[in-house]
Amino acid sequence: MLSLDLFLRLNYLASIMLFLIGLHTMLTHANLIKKVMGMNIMETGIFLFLVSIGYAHGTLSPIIRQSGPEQGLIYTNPLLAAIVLTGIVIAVSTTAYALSIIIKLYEQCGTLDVDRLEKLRS
Amino acid sequence: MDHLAVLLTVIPLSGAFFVPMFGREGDRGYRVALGTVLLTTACAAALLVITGRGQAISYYVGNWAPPWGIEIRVDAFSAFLSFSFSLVYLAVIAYSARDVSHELNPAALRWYWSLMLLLLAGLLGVSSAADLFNLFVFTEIYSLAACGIISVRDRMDSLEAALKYLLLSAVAAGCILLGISLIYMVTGHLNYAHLATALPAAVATSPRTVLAAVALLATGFGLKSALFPLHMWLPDAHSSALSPASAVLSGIAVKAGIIALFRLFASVLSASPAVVRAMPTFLAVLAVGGMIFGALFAMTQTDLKRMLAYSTVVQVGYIYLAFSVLNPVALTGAILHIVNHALLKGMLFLSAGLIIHRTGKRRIADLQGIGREMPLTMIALTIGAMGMVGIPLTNGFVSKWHMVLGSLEAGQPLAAGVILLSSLFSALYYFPLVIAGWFGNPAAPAPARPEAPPSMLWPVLGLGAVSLILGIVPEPVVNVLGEAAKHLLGQ
Amino acid sequence: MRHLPALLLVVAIAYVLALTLTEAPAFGGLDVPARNEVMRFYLDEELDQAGIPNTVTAIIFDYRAYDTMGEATVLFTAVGAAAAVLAGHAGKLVARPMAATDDVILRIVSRMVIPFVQVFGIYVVVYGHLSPGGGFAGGTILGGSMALYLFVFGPKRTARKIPPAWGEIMEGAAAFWYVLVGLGGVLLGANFLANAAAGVPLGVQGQLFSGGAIWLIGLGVGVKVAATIVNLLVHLAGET
Amino acid sequence: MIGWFGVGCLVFLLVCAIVVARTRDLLAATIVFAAYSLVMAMTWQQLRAPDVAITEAALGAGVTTLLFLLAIARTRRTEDESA
Repeated sequence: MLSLDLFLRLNYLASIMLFLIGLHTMLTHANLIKKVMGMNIMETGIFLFLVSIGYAHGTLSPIIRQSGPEQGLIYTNPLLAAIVLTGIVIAVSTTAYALSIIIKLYEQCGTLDVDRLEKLRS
Repeated sequence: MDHLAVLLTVIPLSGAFFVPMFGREGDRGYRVALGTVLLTTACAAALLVITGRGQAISYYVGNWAPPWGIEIRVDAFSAFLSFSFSLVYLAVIAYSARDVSHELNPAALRWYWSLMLLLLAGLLGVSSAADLFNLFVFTEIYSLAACGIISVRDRMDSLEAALKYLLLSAVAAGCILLGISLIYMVTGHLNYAHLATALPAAVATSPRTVLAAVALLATGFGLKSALFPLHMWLPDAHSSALSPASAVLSGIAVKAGIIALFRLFASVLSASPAVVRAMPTFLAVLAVGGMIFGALFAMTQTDLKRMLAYSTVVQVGYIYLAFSVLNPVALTGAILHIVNHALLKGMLFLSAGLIIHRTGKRRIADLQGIGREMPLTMIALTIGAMGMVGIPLTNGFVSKWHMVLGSLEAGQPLAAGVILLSSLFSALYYFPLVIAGWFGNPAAPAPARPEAPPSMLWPVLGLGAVSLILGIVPEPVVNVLGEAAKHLLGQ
Repeated sequence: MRHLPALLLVVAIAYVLALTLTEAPAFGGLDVPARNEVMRFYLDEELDQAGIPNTVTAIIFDYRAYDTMGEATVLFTAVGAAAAVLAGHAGKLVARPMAATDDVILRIVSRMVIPFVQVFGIYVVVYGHLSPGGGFAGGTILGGSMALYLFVFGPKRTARKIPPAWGEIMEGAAAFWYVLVGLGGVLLGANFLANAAAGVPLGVQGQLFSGGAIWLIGLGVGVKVAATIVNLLVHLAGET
Repeated sequence: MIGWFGVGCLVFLLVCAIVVARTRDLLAATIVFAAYSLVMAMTWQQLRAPDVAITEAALGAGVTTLLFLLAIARTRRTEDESA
């Protein structure tokens, strides 16, 4: 019963695993660029979760709709798509800014390794 | 008049957009910033007058009523915070005109003004949000802008601190967004008022999901507001930024997470079953940890700005603890402490900036006898230190007094004891500074022109004057906040 | 064991999320709590209220336009912060700006491809309310075409084509355009960012100029995103 | 999206994420990340969110990859810094 249950929630499971993989990469890797990659994976994990909430079996995407009364057509939840769009843009902004700091730090210190930066500072 | 609620955030945003268009040369960026903050302050003052009569403004952006559109809610609580934040901002912007221009190159300087305004817009947006996703968006604006004003300073330690802050903010943002999506999954709402009605039913069907969502939101906002075990980014970030930037970050920006959790609890969670309402107790435990460990770390610091940064960890603990008591008197103290700490910590960082600007000294041990060289600066520093410790007749005393009274009234003498004990601790790291500054013997003879120029000095003294007034005649403010606190707690 | 706190945090979050997973509403169900009256309102009323067939665009640029303004601001903030960081003097190591390629095939092909990409980008921006896409995707495609130019011809020639000062002014102007459209609603006697409620004509459904303020905002966002992408890439490539 | 294609996409995403986290070569990680983003866009298309899919393909797979490439071009390619 449990396994069937999990199978039906495979999308949630996968998105949570992506979130955790990203978080783990972000917190434990010493390389700064790798940390930013982890951040991106973590965020796409959340977006997959959000999009999965909005999906329902047998629905259409609410994009190209005809006017007039709909005869039994059901659509996915448009609010979640809107939220995810906003989230994607925010994620890209954060990535760009983080990478520009990383480039500047590399110019000044010649390393991408957090531990070495720590040593250089003290 | 209701449009003021949205103008409160739109004015600073427009100012930020104007800087790259019209503020490209000379000190035009400064003028744009100053004008914008003046307008924002006026707007906040008008809102304070309107909401002070006890009516909150609910503004529907784009005329779409709540569950469909975004609601902005300005009550006495957020109007008062917005007004005091803009006042601190006014002083900081006026101060920055001289201090920042020689530290930054023209391009970075231009964006410094813009980022300062974006930070203000983000903070005001957070304090007036009444929609979970809107809250998230403004949280991101202020976090990115806060990292930005740390990293404008082209030095290795600032860059590293900004990157650490940015990555941890991203973790916090991830937790917050996941929390929001869990809540949306079980309720289908984002608006606060509708969430409050939908949440009890959701708790009945899926209690663990709601609990996990609340835990994730608390972790995210706790990280952004430097709640105890999650404070590790703060000392680096706040001590390596430019002094006016530290004043804003330490005085105001850390409060945004507290305000967000405050609002969330008061308008959404307090209507739910007991499991969900357990959040404040959990926060209280962490707050006590922050008050004790923050004070211990502050005592061991040798750098003035780092010491001030650790003191912020302690003060954040006070505010969380008083909030968790859930008593109107303690809550009045907590709100008042948010404002008092903004004024005092702003003033302390700006005075530290004056000393660094004039003498280049950052170490506490080097500050022997600085009061004889720079008496006005030292007076400001002393007012700040006294307020932080909570000596009677200072504004810090008023807020701590209300916190203690409220805790006793709510039957939590332990919380009152911790607040008193932590005040004693703060005396241990603030008094040596004051004593050395006034009575120590300077190592070198005084320089020829000791005090900083008046254009930098008067903003600091202005903040000092406001703090003193708040300390000596607190009644009008306390009365307004008392009503706001009762309203927030639904009494 | 240096990473013990981080691992503990990850395990704690994993445990909490695993607990929620077992009681979460089933994936893809039609009677989950999220499919409530709010969603039905968007789907049932949107065609009459905002008048465009793309409901997602209607939510982004009309119902929740205030969030999208915040989102445009986040982009603006990122550009500002990145520009301020990278504007500083070069560090100890010499900055290696990106070099131009001298591959003839790349140069000729990119010259031919760029106009088509730009036309497609403009199409996606302008028809965002009628088909998938919209300001964000289209602006990215427009910005991407200029990124291709940057990668093939190098930062120096790009800076001659699009001076960095223009990029910054465009950034501020496009973001302010959003505020202006919002204030238009106030001037027309409704609330900030109001569309049909302020009496903005919605036009004929399905036509290019329909949706009232949605179309105007989409245009501004397209320009904004294109400017942002170009600014970010130029700054990151160095040599500004 | 219970079909086997969807399940395959999810497995591919997980494998890609682990590869990105494990590989020491940053350039290779970037390329794998671009593939990850494209498959993510496909998944969203199947979940009936074409707007999100187009934006992810343009921003996630396109711009983010370019940003990483520029950052690697101006810093270093490998994670190992013993050299």
